[in-house]
Amino acid sequence: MAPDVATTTPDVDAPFSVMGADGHLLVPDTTDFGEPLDVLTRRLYRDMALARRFDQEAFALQRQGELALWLLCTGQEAAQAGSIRAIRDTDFVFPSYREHTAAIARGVTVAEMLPLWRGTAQSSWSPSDYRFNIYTLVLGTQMLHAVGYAMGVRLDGSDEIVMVYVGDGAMSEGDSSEALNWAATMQAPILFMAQNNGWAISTPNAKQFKAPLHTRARGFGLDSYLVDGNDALAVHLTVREAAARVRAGGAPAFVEAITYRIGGHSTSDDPSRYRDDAELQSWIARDPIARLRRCMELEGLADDAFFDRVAAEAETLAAEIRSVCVALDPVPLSSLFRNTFVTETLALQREREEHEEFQGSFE
Amino acid sequence: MAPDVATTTPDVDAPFSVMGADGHLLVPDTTDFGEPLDVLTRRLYRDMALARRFDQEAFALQRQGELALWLLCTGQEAAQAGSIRAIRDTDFVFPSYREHTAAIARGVTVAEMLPLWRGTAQSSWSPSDYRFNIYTLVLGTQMLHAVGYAMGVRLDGSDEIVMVYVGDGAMSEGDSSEALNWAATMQAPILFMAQNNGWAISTPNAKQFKAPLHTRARGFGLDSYLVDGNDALAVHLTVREAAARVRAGGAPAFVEAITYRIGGHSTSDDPSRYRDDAELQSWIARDPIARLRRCMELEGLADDAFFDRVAAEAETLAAEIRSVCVALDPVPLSSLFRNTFVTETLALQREREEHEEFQGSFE
Amino acid sequence: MTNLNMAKALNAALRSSLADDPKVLLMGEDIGTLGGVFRVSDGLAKEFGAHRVIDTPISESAIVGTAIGLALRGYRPVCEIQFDGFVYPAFDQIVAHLAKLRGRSGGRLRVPVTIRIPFGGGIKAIEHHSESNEAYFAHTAGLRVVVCSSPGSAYDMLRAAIASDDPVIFYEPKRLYWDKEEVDLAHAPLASVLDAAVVLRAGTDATIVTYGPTTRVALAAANIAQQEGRSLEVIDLRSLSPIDIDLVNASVRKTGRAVVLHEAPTFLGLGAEVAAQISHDCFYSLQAPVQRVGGYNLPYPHSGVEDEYLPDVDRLLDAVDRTFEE
Amino acid sequence: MTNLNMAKALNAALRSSLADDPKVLLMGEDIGTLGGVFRVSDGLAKEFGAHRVIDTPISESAIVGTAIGLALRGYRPVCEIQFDGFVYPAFDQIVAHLAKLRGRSGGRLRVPVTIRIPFGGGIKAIEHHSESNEAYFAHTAGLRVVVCSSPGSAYDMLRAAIASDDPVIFYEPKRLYWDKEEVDLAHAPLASVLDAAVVLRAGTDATIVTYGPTTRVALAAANIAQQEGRSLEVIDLRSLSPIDIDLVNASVRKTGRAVVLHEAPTFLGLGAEVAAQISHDCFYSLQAPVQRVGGYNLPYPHSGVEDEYLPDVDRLLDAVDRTFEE
Ligand SMILES: Cc1ncc(C[n+]2csc(CCOP(=O)(O)OP(=O)(O)O)c2C)c(N)n1
Ligand SMILES: Cc1ncc(C[n+]2csc(CCOP(=O)(O)OP(=O)(O)O)c2C)c(N)n1
Ligand SMILES: [Mg+2]
Ligand SMILES: [Mg+2]
Repeated sequence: MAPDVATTTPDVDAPFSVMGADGHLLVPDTTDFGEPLDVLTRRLYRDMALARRFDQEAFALQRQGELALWLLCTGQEAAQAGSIRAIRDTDFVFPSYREHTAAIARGVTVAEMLPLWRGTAQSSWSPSDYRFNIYTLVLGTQMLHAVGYAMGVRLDGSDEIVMVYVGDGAMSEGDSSEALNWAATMQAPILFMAQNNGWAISTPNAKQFKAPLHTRARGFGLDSYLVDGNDALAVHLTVREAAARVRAGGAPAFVEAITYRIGGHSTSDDPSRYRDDAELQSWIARDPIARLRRCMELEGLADDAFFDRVAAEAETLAAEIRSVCVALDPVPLSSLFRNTFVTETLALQREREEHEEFQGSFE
Repeated sequence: MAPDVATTTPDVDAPFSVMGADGHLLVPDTTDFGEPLDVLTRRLYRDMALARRFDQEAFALQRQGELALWLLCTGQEAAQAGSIRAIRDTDFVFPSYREHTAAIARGVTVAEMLPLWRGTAQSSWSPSDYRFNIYTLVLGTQMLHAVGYAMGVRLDGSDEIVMVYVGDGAMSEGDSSEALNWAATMQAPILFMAQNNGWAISTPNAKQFKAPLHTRARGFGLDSYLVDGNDALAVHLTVREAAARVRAGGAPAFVEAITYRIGGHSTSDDPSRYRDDAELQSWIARDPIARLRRCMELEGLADDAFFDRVAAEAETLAAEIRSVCVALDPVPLSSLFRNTFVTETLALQREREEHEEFQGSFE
Repeated sequence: MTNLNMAKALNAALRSSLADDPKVLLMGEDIGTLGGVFRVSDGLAKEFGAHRVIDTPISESAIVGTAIGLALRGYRPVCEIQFDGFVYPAFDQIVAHLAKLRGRSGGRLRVPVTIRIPFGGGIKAIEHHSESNEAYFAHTAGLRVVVCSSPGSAYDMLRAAIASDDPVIFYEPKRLYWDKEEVDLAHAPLASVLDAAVVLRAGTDATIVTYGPTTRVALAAANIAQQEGRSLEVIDLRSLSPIDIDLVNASVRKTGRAVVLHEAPTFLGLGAEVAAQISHDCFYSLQAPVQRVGGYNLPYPHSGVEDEYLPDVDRLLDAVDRTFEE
Repeated sequence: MTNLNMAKALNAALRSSLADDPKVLLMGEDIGTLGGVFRVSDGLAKEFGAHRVIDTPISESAIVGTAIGLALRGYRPVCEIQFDGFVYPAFDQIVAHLAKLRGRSGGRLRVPVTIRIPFGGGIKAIEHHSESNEAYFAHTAGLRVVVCSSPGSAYDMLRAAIASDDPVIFYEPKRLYWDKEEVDLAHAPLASVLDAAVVLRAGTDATIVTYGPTTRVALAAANIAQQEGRSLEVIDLRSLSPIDIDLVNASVRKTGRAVVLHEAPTFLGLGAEVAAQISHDCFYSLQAPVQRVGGYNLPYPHSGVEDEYLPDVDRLLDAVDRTFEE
């Protein structure tokens, strides 16, 4: 007799979709989206269209030297809008660094979003204003902050939940696994929102992991979901369902949204060195914004006037982005001396005074 | 329609056993153990009995102040003997710090095993002599060393495999998860041998993880096995099977052996502060050595003379341990200066000379 | 006043902090049911509940990373790292996040996390259990790094560290855990004890600057020196970042001679900074080069030779002698 | 001789090392197909195969941890950490294992691992991408820590680092990647280039001790000083652990004045050690206190103010002036 062997079988789950490629609804009319479908789709469409325009303008500003760097979320708008709109505004969110759609949806302003990328500050919004933390660039680390925050939520006996965004590549960090394990063990009310956009800079999924991410999360004891990340409605339904279960005291949730990083890694990246144009084109054809729009048109959820209004709003935003950006000046170094500790230490005070005196000597 | 949800179901696998509690064989006579059962059981019994005696003597030496510390492997002998004897002698092994049974089976000598615990050196054997690395005390870290070594084995085109021991608590470290992910992704020929002895110092499994460890490993894409760790034959069959698959180019393997740390964490530990005596007693009743002996007696695999011989050998070993231990002197500090780098740096040479001169001034 | 050993004084400080502020939490490996491997949190899980004295999985990075998240939620976590040599898996969370979050957030966030680290050698421990890694954190802008050296300082400083709104790395010299002293548990947390160095013994001929485990070595050496007619001033730095250099300089300007003493390897150990600052600030008062006495520039050795490795009274007095030579 | 920028010189060093020794492997994030974010490994995956130039998952601890295992198997891994600020997740594997394994094994094991770290500021990068964390590793017994400062030194030192049987932390100043120079690619790896500091410019009035990115600052300052009639000697340390203190001392004994310059925060930065050693060893030759010029004791700031944060020619010359004051 052979010993009990449990061989890993390749995961055959297909991601959950709500819209077909051409936008038609795959789910029955009776599906409960939590609110009227026209209201929901219009909100999601607007979030996504504004974010897309933001990306385009920021990209242009970087090319003109007004921003030092920009990381586009182009292609991932559905994964972000669908998720951020599926939780409550009072639920705290930990983004990674590419969650511009989510940030805009939460109300973070242009003046607060650009400084990091212009180099005029490291962050500019107050997380408590939007229940949306500042960006974290060190991969995977925000997962632990989010789990800790969620432990606090549970200690408080609050019915909030926490959502944290993470990328496919960042999942390879030890911190990410510790976060999954702690979330499960501590029964933290948290939802991990993984955007699997296929790439981590030049590294494809195949070089990053062997078994799918949602399988891994299940192995740690999380409830795990696989969803079509270019389908805003599917993401929305999935996260809504997952969030409700977490809020009701269920296991923490892990949602893997399959999407694509159309824009390349960053304005410094040259994706042509590592990815096929054919792959890119196939994903451009699956553009999440166009797909939602087709659905809205097919189902009569919005008319041209709506789309025109959003387009106009996007243009206004673009102009604002430009004017706000060029006017941003760096936070002075002296405020770093003051902000490193809650109360500036004597040593830093002396150093700051020396610095100010030295700078003053040139004026 | 609700989104696709894959809720984690508690793992209901029962660990694989070969012997019943009373020692009778649960598998058919035709089971292929790779060698005659009397030969195999005698080897395993001897390994285990010698290791048990080693533990007892070392414990006594610690109580007498001859060792600074000792970590007992009492109770885990079957998990270790069953696994180390199921791979080839040419397969490289990375122990954690409690693998005394495995070390003895590989031939590490008494004089090489005691210095770490007496404080006369940090390690004393040459890993290449036994294809058995020195102990690693920083939890989980040896998992990555083992994966790297296995990557090297694969690059060499060798048919060796690597086995690495890890505890249930150490599995919570980020490094352990990175190791599982890398093993799967790099297709490293490695077998993870997890001894789940129920406790990590005072921390029980329930505070360490939610889903069983073998489930986690499967989630990373490894082949995963659950085995009765107090059943030397079950461990042996499982590891033999798992090792063969790995050697044949299969996915890396993860074997979780359910066992118990009868001896407490270390000679510094007071397990009565955190665990029930009833729990301890129930595991003492499942002693792996007594169980194998009952099996051997039931099946007529060895006679009293054999057991007497092993007992006598164990006494000889005990005497050797004692005499070797008390004669061990510390490796001098000066050799640390010489061994920190392959070639002593000028700075260290100067420091060593100063040190030697200073020490000399007292003589 | 209560007569307590240092482990019990720390326990009392944790108890007072938990009692005074419902937002204070303890987290760490084996700190709950077991009370910690050094029993510093003994009895606290029973007294305050497992939700406030949390036995964690073995993941140092997560201990600190989740503490950061808890701090952002308004809690005041006190993390225990079981031994000095096991803080490195948490290094990223400490230096890239805990230390920087306040600055990165433009002063909008505060992360009042205390990280307790039993540290140093002299207890015949096995490898990785005797390290003095304070210089890593002292070099990290954004962290406060302090070391207690007695039951009384342990009580007052731990109270202040937990009450501080800044992250504090709190080192506890293992070999002093069993030292006893009268402690005043009525002291309220006082922020200034996190800044100020202390003159442990006044003297006139040379200044010994030290902290934590080697304060005892310095005091013992001062006793011996006294018998030989030499008066040593002993300063306990207590805070390693920032350092109270004014107190140190005042002493050295008076004595004209300085020796910096610690267990850590000297190369870029705290003594390098202290010696550099003294050499700079007291350039015209120094009668002799500042001497540094520390662990050798080796990984901490096996315990059988730790007495040779650790700076002791002889090595300290030898260094003092050198400041009088020439 | 070939005219190359520093990134290309490093590329050439990697190529020569891969070609000469089949045991040499490169590992890191995006180093294969992409050739690394700074293109230092450009073309090498194609030339030597994906099994020798390994694109890894994003796990710095695993990069170093598996490199240790590969080294134990007889390989000679060269790891790339993508940016300075991302080495911390690997800190435990570096300081607790890589640094200690040889000592812990009683000299039985060798772990010839090189860890390349693009480091430092001045390229207007986003947070965590401009750090100077060399002091952490220099304080760690068991590691060699070196910094190149030009295409030529980059080529020779990287070759020597890879050939070394000891672990080497190899820092590459990012802002010098595009600097060009004639490089002799025929040089065989020479162990001594890992030990020796170099006088970049001879002078008589004061000694500037620096390394890596700030060598250019020092040379520029020396030019200006020259015009003002002051002759500065500029020393490039190259090795930060161990340091070639004899060369430094010889210079300071000659000039009587010293300024140590680096990007890292000064508190316990390399300058602390260098200043402490100079102050000690050259006590009777120094005409003025040793000055230290470095980054302020803050987390590295947003790029909009990095020019103010980084030590520049003005701050250096100001410090030089101070050594002549009094
Ligand atoms: C700890 C750490 N290592 C390396 C990096 C460099 N880096 C920045 S983004 C990135 C790829 C991340 O990929 P993924 O998590 O999939 O997110 P995506 O960029 O695709 O959104 C890398 C390697 C980093 N930021 N942090
Ligand atoms: C990184 C690290 N953190 C903490 C410790 C302290 N420590 C030593 S053994 C131990 C428990 C380990 O439990 P487990 O992995 O289950 O192994 P067991 O002792 O049961 O064999 C702990 C917490 C350590 N050695 N390394
Ligand atoms: Mg990605
Ligand atoms: Mg265990």
